[in-house]
Amino acid sequence: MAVKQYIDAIHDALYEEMQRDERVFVLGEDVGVRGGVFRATVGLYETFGEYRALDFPLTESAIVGVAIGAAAAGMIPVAEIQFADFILPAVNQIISEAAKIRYRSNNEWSSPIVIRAPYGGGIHGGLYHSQSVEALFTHVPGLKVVTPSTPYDAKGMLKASIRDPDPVLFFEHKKLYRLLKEEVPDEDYVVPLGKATIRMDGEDITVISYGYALHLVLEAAQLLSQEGISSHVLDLRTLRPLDNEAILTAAKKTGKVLIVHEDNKVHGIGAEVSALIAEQALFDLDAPIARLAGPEVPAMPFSSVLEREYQLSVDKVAQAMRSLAQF
Amino acid sequence: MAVKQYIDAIHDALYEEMQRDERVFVLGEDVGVRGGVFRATVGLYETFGEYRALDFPLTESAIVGVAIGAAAAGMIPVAEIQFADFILPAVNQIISEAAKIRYRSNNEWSSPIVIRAPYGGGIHGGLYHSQSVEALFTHVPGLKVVTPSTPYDAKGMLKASIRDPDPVLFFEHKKLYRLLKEEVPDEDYVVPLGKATIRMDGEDITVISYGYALHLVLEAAQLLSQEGISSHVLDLRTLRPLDNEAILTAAKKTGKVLIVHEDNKVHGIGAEVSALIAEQALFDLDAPIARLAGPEVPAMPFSSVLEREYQLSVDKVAQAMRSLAQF
Amino acid sequence: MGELSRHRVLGLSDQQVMDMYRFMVLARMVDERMWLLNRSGKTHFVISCQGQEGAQAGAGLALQPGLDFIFPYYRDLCLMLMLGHTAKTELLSAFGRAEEPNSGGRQMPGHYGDRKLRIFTGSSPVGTQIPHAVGAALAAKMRHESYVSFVSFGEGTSNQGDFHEAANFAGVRKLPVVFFCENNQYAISIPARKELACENVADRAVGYGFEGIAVDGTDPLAVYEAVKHAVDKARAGEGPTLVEAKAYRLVPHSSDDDDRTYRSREEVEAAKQRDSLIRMKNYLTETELWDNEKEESLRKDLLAEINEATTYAEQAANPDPASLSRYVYAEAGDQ
Amino acid sequence: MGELSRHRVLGLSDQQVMDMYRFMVLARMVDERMWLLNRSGKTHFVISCQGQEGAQAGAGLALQPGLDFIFPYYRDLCLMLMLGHTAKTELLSAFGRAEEPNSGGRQMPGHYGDRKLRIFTGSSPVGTQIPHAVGAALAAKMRHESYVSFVSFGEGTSNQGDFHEAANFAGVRKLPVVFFCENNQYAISIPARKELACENVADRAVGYGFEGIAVDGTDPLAVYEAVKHAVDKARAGEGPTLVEAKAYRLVPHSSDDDDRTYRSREEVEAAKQRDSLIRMKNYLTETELWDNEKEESLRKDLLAEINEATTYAEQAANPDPASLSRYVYAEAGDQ
Ligand SMILES: Cc1ncc(C[n+]2csc(CCOP(=O)(O)OP(=O)(O)O)c2C)c(N)n1
Ligand SMILES: Cc1ncc(C[n+]2csc(CCOP(=O)(O)OP(=O)(O)O)c2C)c(N)n1
Ligand SMILES: [Mg+2]
Ligand SMILES: [Mg+2]
Repeated sequence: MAVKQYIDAIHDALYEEMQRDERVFVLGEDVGVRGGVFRATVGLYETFGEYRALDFPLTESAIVGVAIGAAAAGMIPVAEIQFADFILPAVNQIISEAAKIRYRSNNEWSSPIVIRAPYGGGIHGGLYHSQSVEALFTHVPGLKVVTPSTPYDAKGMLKASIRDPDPVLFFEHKKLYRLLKEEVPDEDYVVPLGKATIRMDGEDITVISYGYALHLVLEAAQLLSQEGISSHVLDLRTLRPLDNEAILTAAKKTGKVLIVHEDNKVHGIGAEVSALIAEQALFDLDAPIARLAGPEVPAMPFSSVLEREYQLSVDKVAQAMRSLAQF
Repeated sequence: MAVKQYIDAIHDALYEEMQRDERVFVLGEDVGVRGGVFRATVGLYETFGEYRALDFPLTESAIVGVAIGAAAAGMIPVAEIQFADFILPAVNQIISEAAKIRYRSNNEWSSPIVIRAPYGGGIHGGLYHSQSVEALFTHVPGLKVVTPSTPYDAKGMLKASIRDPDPVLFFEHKKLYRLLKEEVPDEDYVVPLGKATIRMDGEDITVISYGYALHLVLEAAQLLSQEGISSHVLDLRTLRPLDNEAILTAAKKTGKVLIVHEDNKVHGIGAEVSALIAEQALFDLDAPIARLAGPEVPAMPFSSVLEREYQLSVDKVAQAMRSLAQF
Repeated sequence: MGELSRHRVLGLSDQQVMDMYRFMVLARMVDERMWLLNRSGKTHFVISCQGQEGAQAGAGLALQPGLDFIFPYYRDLCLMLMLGHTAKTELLSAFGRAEEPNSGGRQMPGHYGDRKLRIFTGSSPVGTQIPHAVGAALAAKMRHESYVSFVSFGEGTSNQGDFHEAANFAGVRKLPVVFFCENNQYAISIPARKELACENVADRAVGYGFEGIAVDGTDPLAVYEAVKHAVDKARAGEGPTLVEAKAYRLVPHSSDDDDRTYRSREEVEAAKQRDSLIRMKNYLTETELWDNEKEESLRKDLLAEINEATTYAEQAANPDPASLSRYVYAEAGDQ
Repeated sequence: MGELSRHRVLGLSDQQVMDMYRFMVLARMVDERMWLLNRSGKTHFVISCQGQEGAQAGAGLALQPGLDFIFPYYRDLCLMLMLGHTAKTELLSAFGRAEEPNSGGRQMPGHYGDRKLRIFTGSSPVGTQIPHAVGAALAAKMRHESYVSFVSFGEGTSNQGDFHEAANFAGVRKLPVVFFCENNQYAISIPARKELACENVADRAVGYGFEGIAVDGTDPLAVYEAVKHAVDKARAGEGPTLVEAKAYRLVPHSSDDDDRTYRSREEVEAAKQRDSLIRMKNYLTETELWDNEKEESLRKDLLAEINEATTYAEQAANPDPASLSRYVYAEAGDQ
């Protein structure tokens, strides 16, 4: 076991999968010689050569489209989109193509690609280096969408994504890259996609979250435990497919549910989680299903003052949890 | 008053707005000489000339991007995307650009464009001429998303969209184009965006829908009324911004809510409607909030047999309504 | 005979050019049958290859079926027939039957795909297949495999961003891919001069650092020569080529179109005089490989084949409605 | 004096070339100040114009500020200064202050925009501004207005689909737009030869049916000549031009980059010898418009201006946190 940051976990998963299977390769802007602008692919160029750590021209649609074609010919491409905000030029290739290839070919062809992208704000990235884009993809059958929140999960889920026979969007919250360290096994392991996990066991309220926001929830839960409020915290980890069973079990456990995410609220991830509960566990509820999410503005501004105003914080989260507990 | 089809209502709205304001022009593939593949722009070329009914090369990103630039210079462009399925190459221009221009320029610039697109299935269009894409955009602050379900609304809401100072995605269900006729005033009128409307007043269950599915709901409601079940039917009309008040009022009216749409269910429009109710009217509910929607498959297949299996029908809708009433 | 033995000069046997012609006629006749079925209300949709058979036949002959990766577009009926599809497979597809190889009835006709023939599955949004072809070419280069990627598309589609981005990357990495633009002069109603301002689509190749060749698409031998050159070059590791075959779409865009609203009958009639089928027949006749008797017997045989295929397809089973939800993701046992 | 009076031949006055130089030095000094502020932890982000001042100065002089519509990109500091922005506005922007004209502190520095100067608001995803410029040019043509659209972008960005699609449409409709590619040899770490395989970005113009001109971007007068030609042509209704100015990015991509990981110090040093500031200063000196004394006094004046601007910007107010939710949509009274 070694203690690793999230970014190292990502790097190691890539390195180990490339070692394990020579069909695996990474492609994207600055992923080769430079080792990635966040340094996730550092050293891969030196170890695996120019083609398996492939510097790609500044063309996101082609990055994904070329990955799809390489996968059709038997490779396992891991594409990097430099910032999640810049995935939008590739949406046609992701939704019209990758998501539908197995279905439209009646299972003859498939699209075993991974698309990694750093998302989320709080790093002074302004409107276009801070966005959460997961909700643009979670509605789409044929895709899987994952958002691990810890180094252990990041490594295990990236490996699972690379080995998955279908297209996976793998979103890495930028604030997590160097936020915390944890023990990550040296031996090979995977964390299965589609499974949520309980991060804290509690009795009074259920809080459902993922990504960086989860850590705010956990901090807030610590705070509240000193006030005598016991929180049950579920980390979704995968946003498509959702782990319906885990969500319903967690909701029923306390009868009071709060969903927390950084992305804006309306038609966001929390909507489906809430709707699922309202559909299948309504009579287990003791309070309205609450959502705490980013504001309904186009994106996170650059000015520190505005950025702070936009973001969730331990305080804001604790306040929402407290209200729910007191309901 | 004249009796008009939905497609005529669209055409007339375009014609009248172009007459009224010379900044208004249409652009898109085959919208000029051909008058549009669905004939929505027929005659505009002859009346307003080659530039105001502008045949555009086969490049959706440029159609929207050029519209944005023309709007910046003072025009009011109405872009046609030939089929909603083909809006995906333009997603970057819509979400990164149109939606964020006012916000990012601190209100100096804006993007008063309309993007019209025929959506929905049931016309043997296969996977790529049948999709519902509204849920890809309803999450995005800065956009408005409208889906009128009648000729009257189509005309009034298209006019409202053209006069709206912000970008509006205007989705026209293809099955509605020639499905029904109704009286449409000759004089100028608008139907405001952001307002839902009650299509049937009832007591036992509330059904919330929009677009073509709404008509299935209304037919089913007729059927059920013969069984003694009284339905309260709300047509959302605008999907962003949702008319929260109307939704909550309608939900509270009967305490039993079913949301019906053609698009697939998970993370779909119904999720937000349900979540809104679960958040703000939970204790007014007498039954779990139900959703009836398209299946979780990538898109509607071509084979008539599969297409039928995919689609909603009066029967399927009536069955869901009956179950809810009996709850 | 000098001028007349062009195919020999190109290294083609008499049998090969006659086969080529056979496929062109088969494609035309299947295509015409599809229109008949549509107009009689039996099928929902047709999109035609008519006018592009010569271009496709020339290209098809230059490829190695089953080795090369093919990324076709919806007009490539003649090309598909040359690569291994049949009247039967495509008529099954017209009816959306379970058995059709492209998609098991899930997709509209013309949306080709066949794994065993290395024909990748296509969609409707135009141009998306171009980066796919480049991706397969990248895989060939990475693994030192000998296949070539071949991708076709219309001149209207050459304006899409995906064409540009894919061609650029292929040029930078000198990948074994042939870009085949079938310029039929129209993108639905929009004539080429309102779609693009360059003289030839092939002129775009210079912007990607590789060769562009414009060729008469009604001359199958000329197209063969150009595509063969491109394929050989790609296989030899010398990078991509953009071949533009200039042809004409002889029928409306699809069964939903009415081309009288945007082009004159005179223009269409004039193009019909330059039909590649006529040209090829004349060539074969002049080289004494062909005569009216052979023509008649060919058409009779093909008609019988098509009739049989139609009957078969009409009676074939539809997909099982319960299969609607299958293959969204891999199922246990798939890879 | 023949060779030395190049600017006169181009119709430029002595004052104009001296002003041009002044803006180049101002841009460089403001840029250097931004790095200082960033390295001392006072600001979060810098993206530089260093190495591209000459190209921008040449282009800027060919435009009519306030008339022409400008769609700049994030390296266009020198261009912005020529069009009417100041050290103060851009330092305000570096601090993200409420008063800065580009976005009121909402966007990162380098995301220009200013309605009164007809500078359209820019974003980060590269290339999206290119169709916008074409749209404004379309509006000019439709209304017979005399402005020209000017849009700039990097050579890496010329690979994006949006460049291709926009250029194509501009060519088809012969719109009054100037595409200005600032080729600084790198897209972050990726050298031009791995970004594109064509000799010049300008070579792409032929694919769109208009003129492409490659010019030495370290020679402001040469750039002026090319852009002036393009602007005049556009204003005369003769359609678009693609001008490529070849330069070099003298500093890392941004304050978050470390360019030692991908290029040698020797290469950067060699490029510094070809700095357009040196070249322009030599030119002015040779034409006897300039000497060391003038240089010193210019730098002293500019330094004072920048110091003052820095102090002002540092102390200026931040946006009101309550303004976060404003201007998502038009508010009552807006249009
Ligand atoms: C992205 C996209 N936009 C629009 C369409 C609708 N459409 C289908 S074919 C076509 C014209 C294609 O023209 P071209 O590329 O020249 O091919 P051709 O049909 O002439 O062979 C259009 C606009 C589409 N299929 N995909
Ligand atoms: C669509 C998109 N993808 C990626 C990025 C990240 N990025 C910012 S600048 C840049 C390189 C741009 O290169 P070039 O166009 O040559 O301009 P330069 O910075 O060299 O002036 C990249 C990859 C982006 N801003 N937008
Ligand atoms: Mg065509
Ligand atoms: Mg560059």
